[in-house]
Amino acid sequence: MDHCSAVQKTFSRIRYGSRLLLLLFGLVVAWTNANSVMAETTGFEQIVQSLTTSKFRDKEKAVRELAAVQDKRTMPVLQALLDARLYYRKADKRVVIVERVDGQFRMTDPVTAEELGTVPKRKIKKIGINNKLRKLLKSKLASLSLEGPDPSVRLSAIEQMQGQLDESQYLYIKKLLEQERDDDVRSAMVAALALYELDNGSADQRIKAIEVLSGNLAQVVSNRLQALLEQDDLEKEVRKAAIKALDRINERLKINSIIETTFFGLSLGSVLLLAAIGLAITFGVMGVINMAHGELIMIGAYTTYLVQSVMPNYTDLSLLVAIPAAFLVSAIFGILIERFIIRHLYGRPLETLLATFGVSLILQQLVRTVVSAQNVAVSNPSWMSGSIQINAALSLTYNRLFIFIFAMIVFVALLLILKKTALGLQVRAVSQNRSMAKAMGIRSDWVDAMTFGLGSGVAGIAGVALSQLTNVGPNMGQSYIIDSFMVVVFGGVGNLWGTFVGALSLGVANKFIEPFSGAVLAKILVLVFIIMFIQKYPRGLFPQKGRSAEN
Amino acid sequence: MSGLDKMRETFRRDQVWNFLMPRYTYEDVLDTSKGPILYLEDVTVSFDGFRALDDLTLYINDGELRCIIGANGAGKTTMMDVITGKTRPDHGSVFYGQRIDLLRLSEPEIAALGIGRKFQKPTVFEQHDVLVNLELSMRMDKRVWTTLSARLSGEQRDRIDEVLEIIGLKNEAYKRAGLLSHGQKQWLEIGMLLMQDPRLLLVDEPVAGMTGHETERTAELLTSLAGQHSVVVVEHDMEFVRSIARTVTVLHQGSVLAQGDMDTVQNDPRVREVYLGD
Amino acid sequence: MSYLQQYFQSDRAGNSMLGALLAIAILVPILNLAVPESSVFHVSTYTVTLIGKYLTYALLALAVDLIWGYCGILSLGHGAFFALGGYVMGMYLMRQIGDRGVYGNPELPDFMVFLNWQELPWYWYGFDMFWFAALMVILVPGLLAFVFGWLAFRSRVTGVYLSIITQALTYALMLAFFRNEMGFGGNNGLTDFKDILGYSLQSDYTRAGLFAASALILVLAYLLCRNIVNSKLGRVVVAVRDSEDRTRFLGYRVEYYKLWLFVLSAVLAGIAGALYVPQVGIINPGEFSPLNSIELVIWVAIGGRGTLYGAIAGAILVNLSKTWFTGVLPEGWIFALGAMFVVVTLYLPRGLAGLITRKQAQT
Amino acid sequence: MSMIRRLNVVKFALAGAALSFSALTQAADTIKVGVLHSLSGTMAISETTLKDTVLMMIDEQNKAGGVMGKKLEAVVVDPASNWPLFAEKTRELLAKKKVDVIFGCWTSVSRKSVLPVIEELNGLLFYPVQYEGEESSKNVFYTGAAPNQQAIPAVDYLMNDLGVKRWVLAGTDYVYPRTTNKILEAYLKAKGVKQKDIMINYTPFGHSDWQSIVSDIKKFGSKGKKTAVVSTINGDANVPFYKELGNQGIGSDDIPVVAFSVGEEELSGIDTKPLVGHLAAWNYFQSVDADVNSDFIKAWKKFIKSDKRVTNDPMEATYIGFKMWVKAVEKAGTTDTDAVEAAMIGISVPNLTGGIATMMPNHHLTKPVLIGEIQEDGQFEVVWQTDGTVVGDAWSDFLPGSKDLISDWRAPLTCGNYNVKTGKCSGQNF
Repeated sequence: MDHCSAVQKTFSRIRYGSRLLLLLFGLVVAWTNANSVMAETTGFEQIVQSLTTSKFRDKEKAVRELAAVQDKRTMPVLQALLDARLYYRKADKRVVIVERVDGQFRMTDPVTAEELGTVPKRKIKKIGINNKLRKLLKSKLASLSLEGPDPSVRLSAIEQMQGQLDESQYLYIKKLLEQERDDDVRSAMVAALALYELDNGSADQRIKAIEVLSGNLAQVVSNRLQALLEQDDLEKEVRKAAIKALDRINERLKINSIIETTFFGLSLGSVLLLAAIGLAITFGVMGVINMAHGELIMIGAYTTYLVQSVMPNYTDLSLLVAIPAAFLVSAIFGILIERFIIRHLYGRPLETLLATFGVSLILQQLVRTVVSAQNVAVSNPSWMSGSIQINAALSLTYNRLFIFIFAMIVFVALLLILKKTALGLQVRAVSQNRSMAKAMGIRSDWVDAMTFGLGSGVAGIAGVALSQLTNVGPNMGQSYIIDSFMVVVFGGVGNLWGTFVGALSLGVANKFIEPFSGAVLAKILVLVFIIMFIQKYPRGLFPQKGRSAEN
Repeated sequence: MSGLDKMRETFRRDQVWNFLMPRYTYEDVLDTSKGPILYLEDVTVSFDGFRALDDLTLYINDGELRCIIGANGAGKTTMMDVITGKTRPDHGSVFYGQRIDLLRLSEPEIAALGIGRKFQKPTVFEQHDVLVNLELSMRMDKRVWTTLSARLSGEQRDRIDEVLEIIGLKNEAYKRAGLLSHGQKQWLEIGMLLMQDPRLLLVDEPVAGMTGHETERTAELLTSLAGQHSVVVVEHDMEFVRSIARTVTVLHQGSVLAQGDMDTVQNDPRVREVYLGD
Repeated sequence: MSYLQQYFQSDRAGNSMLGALLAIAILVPILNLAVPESSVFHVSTYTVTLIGKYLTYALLALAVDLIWGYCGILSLGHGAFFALGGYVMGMYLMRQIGDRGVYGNPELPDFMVFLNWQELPWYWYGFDMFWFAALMVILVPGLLAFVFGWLAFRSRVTGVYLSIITQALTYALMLAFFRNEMGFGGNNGLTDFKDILGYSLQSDYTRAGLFAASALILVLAYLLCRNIVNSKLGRVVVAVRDSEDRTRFLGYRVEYYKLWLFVLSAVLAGIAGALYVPQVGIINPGEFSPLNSIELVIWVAIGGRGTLYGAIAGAILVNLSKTWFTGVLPEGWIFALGAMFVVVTLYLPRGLAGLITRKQAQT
Repeated sequence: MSMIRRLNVVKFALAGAALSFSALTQAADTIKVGVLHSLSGTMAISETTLKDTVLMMIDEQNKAGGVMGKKLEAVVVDPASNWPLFAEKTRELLAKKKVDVIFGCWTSVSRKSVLPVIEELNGLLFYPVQYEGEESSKNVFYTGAAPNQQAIPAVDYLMNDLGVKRWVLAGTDYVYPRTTNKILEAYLKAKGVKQKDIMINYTPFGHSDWQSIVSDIKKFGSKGKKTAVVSTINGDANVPFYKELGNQGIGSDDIPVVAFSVGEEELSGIDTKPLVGHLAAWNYFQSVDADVNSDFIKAWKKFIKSDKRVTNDPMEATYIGFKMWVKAVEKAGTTDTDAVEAAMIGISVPNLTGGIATMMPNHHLTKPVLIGEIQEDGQFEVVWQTDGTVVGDAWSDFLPGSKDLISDWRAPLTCGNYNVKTGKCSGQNF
């Protein structure tokens, strides 16, 4: 629990949305306590009431009017509207802010802050918004929160407004800049001001503005500079400065895009690694071609789903619970498969392929029958959503980042298990010489079951990670099985490092080809590459060497 | 390699082009006029840094029966692998007669030139009858198309019977090879070797798993082959080696430790140290 | 039980299978065309197309058995050769439509018209002639198999590695054929065929003809394969399966033997595909799916690899039960199919053919 | 051995004959309805729902006394997402099981596979999914949307109401997206959109790694002009696509995505939080407030015995198709294909959004077009809809190959692809 909340804390930093809510809540409370009588109550009330119209155009007008009134009550109303918490009572059309409590709705009057009791859903109706309104609301809320206490809120507000300032806002920000303490917010403000000056200032001001902006990677900056260059009557010096600034930006963007593509590639590679590493154990170490590997991944993903449905209120925590759970469930399935089927087929690798193919069909249909043929929804915990902003042009998504780190951890853990533990030693012994190992008193039956369980459990863990990226459905296993085999074979059977290098390099290669060829062709090219590579190196990237391996 | 070098290499006078190499008549190209039929010079093979063969130099004379002994890991099997083309050395040269560079040839080409090999672990076609095993081993054109239409001639059939007689499997001719005893498999493999009608036989541990009587017969057979054929025998069984050997070579850590007749070798202090010291 | 005896037995079973095939090649069309529908002996057109399809699958299984059962090359990409043969035939059938497509364009197939292709791609030339298409049915899969096999066998890619790269091959081809830019109709593939050699594909007579052709070609292929496996070449191939090294040290160029057999097998698979397409009326990239190729290996395993009649029986049996199960147990048939794969692998390692020989050995 | 085998073959043939014979005798008592939806394989995910819908409709109809006093009997088969199997199963349904009508297919390729068989055996197929058009068969009734009933109104909405200037046309690489995007591209250009403001991207089926493409879309959309994505991305690829959009911080207010293949059912498998505000264009939403709709939803939840299951557009299309068929059979007084076909044209039944659907002479329906925004509960909120209904157009006016084609199955034309320029009716299979 503690660990989880710590994680949550760390990542709530960027999630300014929730902070904003908190802030608003504080505002509401403060305002209620003040209990002041507003002179303009009637005007405000009327505008709020006009939100109940079904025409979006009228709603838009009401929002603009609300934002224009200098009233502390505006922000909660707009925020509630944005969050789909603004309703009206069907009976008297009174606008209310609601809060969901045990399936019921607790209503508060946005005008008087009066508590209006709790009602079921059918008594009230939501005030719907559309995209255009949503956008308007966000920008209005942004400018309303420019003076808020939280720097991250102010920062995002400024970023919202960049490039869209009118004169009054320009002056307003200029004034705010003097009192602003936070460096990030300050530089964002400076950039916003410069962007305004770029369009409206004198030649000197423009050149100065270009200088300010020349290192700025925000897309709006290069757009504006580009637009500036398209003007015919531009002063020479300004043009020169603009071209220079644009070049510099483009150069930095290029580096950024290489970093980004590498990240994409590593991320794809880590997904491949997770999917394949379990196979590297069952296939590489034990020589079992487990076609049901994909289904074990699927079982891991469904376990995640089940864990989430058991603890619906702890999404953030559920994923951490799901990891061991998925490992166990998939491992148990794996051990069952080993005990009942594969055990009888050792030394006949191609026949394990056939039998496990049958198992994979059965498992798929089992899920279809027991759960449903439809995909199931696995939600992302808050700390897996969103992205970390490296700079204005480069952001890395958290889920990919975590999955990459997670894949590395799993890999290292497996490496340690195989290298440092008694089980690992026995596994290697059995895989090298079964009868000798038996003679040495190793219970090879037990080792087989455990190894297969380990490989299957890792597949389950991969399922947890994949549930965060893609569909969880009966077919999900099939989309990974072929890729996984390619990775293991490319890397060299029986070598975890081969799988590691193979997965990451195939991922990166794929992502670097993709921009030129499109996603489909990139995949085809990678496959053709693997085919050619195996011709040249018939035992993969890291072949097992020595005399014994050749017979 | 420059173009000129390449051309020079191609038109070297002391070798035969691959395409001119006859498929199953090697007698014309094999030149043993200088004595040795097999030249291994400075052959080095390493696996992951471990030197299985270390500058091995060895000559086998035409018609000789040579025994090679050595501890496990001395490089005996690797040497066979190099001669038969299974393993390519890091450097060194291997010549068959004076003109044929074995390092440029593949296993089937080497086999077609009359080098036969018996594996350490008896390797026969277990799903085939004894008869078929011998038929497949017979010296003849082994290209795909000729094989497709090949029929046994009377002569060939006689030859098979002859070999069946020699290896004592006449009654098992229609038995599946997989059902033979270990010793019988050893014999069958020797028989397959005979069917190939090779000039040079490489025999890896021929008497492992044989009864005393069988061992004796094997010794007889191998000695009778020498003269017309050159025979290289790798063996652990000292009694057996003593019974057949004229010249013995001792391999140690990938190179020749000692060479000579059995007594000389046995009295060599270095050999004693290696064999008895630990 | 000796090897030759076993051959004899396989011959006996094979002969009865040949007899059965010839019988249905003649009987089924007659029962379909000449016997009135009300008679109990009438064979419906549905049954004709169904069995016709099975026969092409049987030919495909035979091709797989030839290389897997006898030479030990487990190809997980044989569906690719089948699909290529099918596409070649599909292209011929597409060209036969001429200006009878929905857009009435005499030059371009319909799918090209509505995706704005301006002219016929060069690789579609010649497919309006049957002899050219027939040649291509052999050449396209054959050449692909030759190039692929030449590279793979020369570098001695074996076992699991070979299986996986054949799988990569068919997977890559599937992705490629899904692309609309390739000019093969993308996901929809080729369909809406009208006639073959001037005979309408909708007519029962054409169907009966195709059916008879499939059965006859299967018989011929069977005889061809049997001659090969019974020849010395067949014995060399089995030797390669059991001990590749030994064979090589006996002086056989193992890679050539493998290559030769692989190409032959691919050509047989291509012919099967070419016969399949006019009977089912559609060819699309789904046929390249790696899962299809795995499934067809399983037909052979169930029938009994290493026996030619086993492969044929396996293909027909699995598909028959699939048809039956999908009708009787629409929701649960996959359980039955999956269980069948598991049980056969576990308890009948030599497939159903193994069961038969065992029984014969007992009596 | 050989005897047994030969006997078996004969037996099999006999059994087949016997079965078809018994089917003939049975046909008198019930009316057979074939259900041709995949229950296994990749398409099972979407198609099982439609199978259940047909079963529910049959159940209800039987409770209401059947059709013409006869009970309806469902014949369910599983074509297993295998396209050639669709053709085989169609033949089985028509020739062996002697069904009077078939409800089935989802993908275009399955329909194309079925088409020759259904035309040859003169059967009836009701196809309930939105598709690319470019087809009008005598034997098929298309109760889903044609491109002009979904794609074009959606683009109009984006252009006029949201002021979109730059367009990303993203789709899965198969015929429906290809054709739809061709139509949209032509349409956008006709509206004055420049080529550089249109980005077209195709991905393979089940594409799961959207990082690069979403990053490209993000860059494309940040050029200062309002940008929208028109998505014809198929089923399974959608979840990772939307997740990636959400994670890379692209909200619906920055770059809205309007999808043609994402409905309530697809959303039920997604965590919808990051999707809120994105759009979909359909002819039906579960959230539409109409009495007939709430009855339908109630009946569905009862039938499927789950409160969580949702309804969607193809279900409505199945519903309309089924009601129309019942009405046409009663009008014709027989289940004979030709009579029912003739009776179908002009039949009107209430749709589930409170309007009326009418079968047009080109075998397509009149439909209202609705645009909805995704809500957090996985439902859509209608933000725009056409004033009346739109007539489905089998042959698009925006494709050079098909703009001269029309379809009218009434006499005297009786042709699905009549070329008004050449006056020819091409490509008919009967």
